[in-house]
Amino acid sequence: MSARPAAAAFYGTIRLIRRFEERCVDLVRSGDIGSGIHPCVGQEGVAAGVCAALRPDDALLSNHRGHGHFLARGSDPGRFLAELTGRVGGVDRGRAGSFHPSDLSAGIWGASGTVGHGAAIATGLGWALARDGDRVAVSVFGDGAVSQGALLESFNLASLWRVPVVFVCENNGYATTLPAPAGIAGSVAGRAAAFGIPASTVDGQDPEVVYDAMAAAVDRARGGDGPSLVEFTTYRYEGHHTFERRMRLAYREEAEVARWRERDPLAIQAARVPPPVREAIDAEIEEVLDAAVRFALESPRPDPADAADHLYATPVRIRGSLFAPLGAAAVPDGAGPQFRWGFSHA
Amino acid sequence: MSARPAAAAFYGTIRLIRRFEERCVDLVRSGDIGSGIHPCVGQEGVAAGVCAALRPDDALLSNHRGHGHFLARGSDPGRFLAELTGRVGGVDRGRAGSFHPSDLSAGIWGASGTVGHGAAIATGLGWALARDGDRVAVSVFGDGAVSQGALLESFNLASLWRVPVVFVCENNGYATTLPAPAGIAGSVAGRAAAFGIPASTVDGQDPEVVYDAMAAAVDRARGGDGPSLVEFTTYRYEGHHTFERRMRLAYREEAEVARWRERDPLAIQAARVPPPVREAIDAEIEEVLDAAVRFALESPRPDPADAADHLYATPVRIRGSLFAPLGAAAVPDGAGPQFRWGFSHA
Amino acid sequence: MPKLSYAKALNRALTDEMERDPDVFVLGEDIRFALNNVTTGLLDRFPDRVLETPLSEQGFTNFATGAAMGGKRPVVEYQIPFLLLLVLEQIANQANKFRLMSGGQVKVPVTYLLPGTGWRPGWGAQHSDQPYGVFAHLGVKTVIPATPTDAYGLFLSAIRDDDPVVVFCPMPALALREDVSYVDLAPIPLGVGRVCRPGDDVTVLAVGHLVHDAVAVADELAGEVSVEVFDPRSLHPFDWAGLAASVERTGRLVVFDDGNRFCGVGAEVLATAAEEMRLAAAPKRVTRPDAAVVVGCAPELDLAVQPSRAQLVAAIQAVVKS
Amino acid sequence: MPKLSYAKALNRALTDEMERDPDVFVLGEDIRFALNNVTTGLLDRFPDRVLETPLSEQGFTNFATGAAMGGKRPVVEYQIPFLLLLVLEQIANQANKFRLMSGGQVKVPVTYLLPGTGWRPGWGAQHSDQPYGVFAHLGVKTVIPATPTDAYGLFLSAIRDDDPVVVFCPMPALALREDVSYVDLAPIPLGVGRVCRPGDDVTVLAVGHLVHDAVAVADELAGEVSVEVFDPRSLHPFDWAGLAASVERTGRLVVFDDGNRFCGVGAEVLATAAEEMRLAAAPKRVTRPDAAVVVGCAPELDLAVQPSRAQLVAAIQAVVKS
Ligand SMILES: Cc1ncc(C[n+]2csc(CCOP(=O)(O)OP(=O)(O)O)c2C)c(N)n1
Ligand SMILES: Cc1ncc(C[n+]2csc(CCOP(=O)(O)OP(=O)(O)O)c2C)c(N)n1
Ligand SMILES: [Mg+2]
Ligand SMILES: [Mg+2]
Repeated sequence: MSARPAAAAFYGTIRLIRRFEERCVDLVRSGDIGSGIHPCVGQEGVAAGVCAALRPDDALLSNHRGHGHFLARGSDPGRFLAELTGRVGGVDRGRAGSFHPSDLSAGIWGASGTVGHGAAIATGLGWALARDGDRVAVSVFGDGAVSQGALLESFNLASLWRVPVVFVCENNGYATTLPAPAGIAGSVAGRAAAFGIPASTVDGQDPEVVYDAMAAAVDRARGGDGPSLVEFTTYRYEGHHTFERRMRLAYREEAEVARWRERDPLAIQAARVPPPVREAIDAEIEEVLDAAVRFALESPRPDPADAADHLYATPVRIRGSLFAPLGAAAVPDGAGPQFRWGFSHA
Repeated sequence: MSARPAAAAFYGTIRLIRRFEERCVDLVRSGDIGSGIHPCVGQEGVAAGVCAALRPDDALLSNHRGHGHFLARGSDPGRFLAELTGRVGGVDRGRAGSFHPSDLSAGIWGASGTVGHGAAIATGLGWALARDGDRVAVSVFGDGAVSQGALLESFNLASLWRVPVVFVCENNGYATTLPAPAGIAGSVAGRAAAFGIPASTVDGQDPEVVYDAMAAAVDRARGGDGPSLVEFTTYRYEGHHTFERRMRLAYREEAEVARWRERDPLAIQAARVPPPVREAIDAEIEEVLDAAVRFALESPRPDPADAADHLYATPVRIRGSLFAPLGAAAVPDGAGPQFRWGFSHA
Repeated sequence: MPKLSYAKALNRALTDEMERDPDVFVLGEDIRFALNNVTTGLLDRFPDRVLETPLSEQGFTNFATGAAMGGKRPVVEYQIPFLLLLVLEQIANQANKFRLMSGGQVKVPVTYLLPGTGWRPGWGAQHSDQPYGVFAHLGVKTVIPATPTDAYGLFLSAIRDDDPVVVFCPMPALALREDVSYVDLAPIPLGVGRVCRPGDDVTVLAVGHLVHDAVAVADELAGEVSVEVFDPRSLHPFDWAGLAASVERTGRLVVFDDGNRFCGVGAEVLATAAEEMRLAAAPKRVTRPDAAVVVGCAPELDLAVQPSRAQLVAAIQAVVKS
Repeated sequence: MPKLSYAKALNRALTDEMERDPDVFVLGEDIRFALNNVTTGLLDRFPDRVLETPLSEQGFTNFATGAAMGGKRPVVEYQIPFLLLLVLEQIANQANKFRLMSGGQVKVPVTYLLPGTGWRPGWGAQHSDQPYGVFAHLGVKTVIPATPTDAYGLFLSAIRDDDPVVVFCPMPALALREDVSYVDLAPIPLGVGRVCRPGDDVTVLAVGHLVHDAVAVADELAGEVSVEVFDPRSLHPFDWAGLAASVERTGRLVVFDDGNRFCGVGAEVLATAAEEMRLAAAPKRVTRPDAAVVVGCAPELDLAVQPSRAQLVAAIQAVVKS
């Protein structure tokens, strides 16, 4: 097992994610991030601990609430933000946005929008990587994902074939508005265990606890002992998606949010770092984020003529002309700003 | 709990199914049952015990190896056989064949060809029936089905919503050629238990043991205590499908088959019935089956002009003319008899 | 007269029908909180007929099939277009075949509602599909209302229909509003199209939200060419007689469809016209390109692969000239 | 020269490619025992590249996506046509979009093989679908070889292609045999059709096993009308230039396609012809009807909804006369 990183390193990661998400909310408000985002504020301890336990060449599949995973794995904040704002300088050249990004240079192989389906993709990836070395694959998903049959199928495959994959469940208590107990008969860990997969439930608010549990699971996978699942109990302080800032959804009590705020991963980790060190880190992060925002907003928007690029690796001719001018688009009048960025559900 | 039927009743059901399947094999050979069949020979004890525990108005969803369920629930052997031979006198007017039949008059609501998917259909059916009374739904599936995500999703729904449904797994040790342990990490019963569903594993070769376990599960459902799963261990003496009679598939040892033949449900139940009673039953069954075969083969074949009948309950106009003459069909020469009835997999 | 929004029309149709028929119930994700504005108020009025589901689309689609066979009329709401691809097998190979396979013994009256098909700006490539052509191809009854009035009437008819019906509601249409008197709302039969704007020189068959764009283009071109806009409203069944009557008069045809070009609705309409109708000029399609995947998060790229008014103008002009 | 069967050609292509490229592996149900004759002999030769799967089609389809992203070339075998509908979302919305969504960072070279698409006599309504049009509509590369030689060459190219490709093998074609010298077997590029039989009066575009019926009909009508038979071989990409060249000469077009009529491949071909090609007579489609569900277990009913030679004869005669 690799040595646990210094407390300051975890603090820096959590702080970076927290501030990144806050900047994103500003950019959602200004209209620069068109999708809105699924903020991971409150869950940063999981991202920090999980990713610190990985080797740079290990492979992670993220999900819709994945900004933290990218930053914790070292994705460049500028290029990542350029992606969220739909710019050609983005990690995916502006083809992914916030919902489906990947950054192979940081070991993140994608984020399927189909909740739960990344688990089997990660299983296949882990199987492939293991044939040529000792890399490990990780699939991160929420509590909502464990009711998706395709995810349960991947538990079976991973267990039967002893695939070096770690299933990470970020149980933040809700799938959009659905409380976990109303969606999950039995338990998250119990579902993995039923497939013969070692499973544990661990505090997700303390990054060092997260790290220790994750490091053990990764070691197990790398050592050839097959898959495991770690369920991290955590909480999101924000709504499911930034659209909740415009809606009143009474699915949880303010008191509950307040209770979880008392176990804020940022505060937990801050307490372990001397104030002057923290201040230096904080300052550096603001500089990094200022530069990231600048980089993103200065990066050019894609050229409509390139709309069919990257559709195929071995290109084929596509009939039907691409249409260039943005202004003349077929958007009915009156659909207005709600239409512009959608008002439905991620 | 209703009283357990007399031993002779179970014997009669098992004997009827056994002989029906044997007649079917003859009809497959003669080309009258075009699909071939998935014989349930060796598993009749499960069908007999499970169906005896149901009220006539309870609803059962069957699967591809379902002939036993139909006969055990009292489907008319003549009309059922007419279905297998594709005649208008069939329980489904010749629209179902052996793979997808239903017979509502006998409480069998269908048999989805999509392995495992009947479980959620039965769950919805059970939910609907429970709103208007105390009928119970039953889903029967094999060991192969428990690796299908959609089935596992139905465990979750049934448990969350306390649906009066009984999941019956006929674990005959193989999904086609795949041994159950190679397909199932963990266990069948353990998968249901993970969703909070009471689950047990029971000897499927003794119909009276089957009955007792099933009656308890049905009582539970009818009493409002929600779903349960009963896994019956059993064995098929024949191949997966009659096509195996033409292929050599070395996926199981003859010695294994022989071991299971020692626990033949027909013999187990015969031992409980006085020989003269048995003989009378046997004779009656042969008469019933003779009549059934006659009825089936005398029933007219469907009229091609009716090919679009029953497509919709509220019909719509379908363009594209139906083509009548059978002889001129677009079947390439040389494709021959193999093509005629398929040589691939159910 | 009150302004009725499209989303409100869906809500009203469902409420009215649940009121009228106790067998109707609704299931889906986050419907207690009516994230899509379709189920607003239903939990209070019909607490035991609003089934909040976990993320188990295949499971609850099959569940609806079973409930329908058991005498209920489920309405299933899906949050995103791709979810209809995820449950395609359950709809097209199961729900839609049980009646046939039972030789008419059972019926399966399920309504599948997608309040938001097509491009969702910002939401990425996996959230911007237009899969209606797939369902029509496979023989599943498919409707796509363009206006609030039609949304009400077609949704109602879908619920009352004894077969599975998929109701596609285009994302850009959801916020549309219309002056309607509630008393005028009524069921609209499946398979009956509508001439939205009469004209003499060319028929534009437009699908879903593009109906409004087609009308706008027709108005814009009014001095130059007289455009008739025809909205089929339901794709399967399809109002071939209605289209034929229009083309009979205009002799020219353009299809305006947000689906992919290859094997799309535009293909079907042009093919049928080529076989059966007399055309004075070669017809045209304005659609998404072949094989289109809308990137979904860069409007420049997204709009480039969706049919535009400018393309429609060009197509009309080309067809009228030739 | 040896007689090569279609099924054997598939087996040979896979064996050759696994020999050549250690990244190729195969997964599916009952493939150790080669129930479909495609994987015969592979377990012995490549014991660690034959993955026998449980009944978890969505799981193992996603698994293949991941393995492909990780540098492998999975070939996934499916037992029944409807299973491709069951995994449509995993193929069309996931495997086929990852390259785009990653801005070109990953490739997903998966081959999906269906050795037995279309009617399976006796097997019922759920086992007799022809869903190739759906994949082409959604932009997934789609091939449908008609002959053993093409089966070898197209399957090989599919495996080597860097994108997801679905290979549909028509049930009635699997037993066909052809005189082929093994040394002549070679990859056949996607998107290149073939004139199977030259002719002057009318082009019959036939898909899959119907190619053989079309040739038989053409021979039968030889005295009366000169029929050219064109086999596109791959549906997406499609050899539009090849078809145009044929129609250019004949001026007449009939499509012979076992898919459903509405939004099927026949629709696409007729639509494109109507838009772009000069036709001397209205074209025709001979297809399954709209919305067809093949009952699948009563040959009288089944054949009634599949395109027939007699219908093709009638269509050719009608097109030539007008
Ligand atoms: C299969 C599927 N069903 C539904 C959705 C819509 N959706 C997106 S996120 C989400 C909730 C997911 O909850 P959870 O897995 O707990 O993750 P969290 O958002 O809490 O991080 C839903 C329902 C989807 N994207 N995919
Ligand atoms: C979802 C699905 N996958 C594969 C098949 C093909 N198939 C039909 S039966 C069968 C084996 C089923 O095994 P099991 O569930 O154990 O039932 P048994 O045949 O042993 O009774 C398979 C693979 C199918 N019909 N549906
Ligand atoms: Mg959650
Ligand atoms: Mg079995």
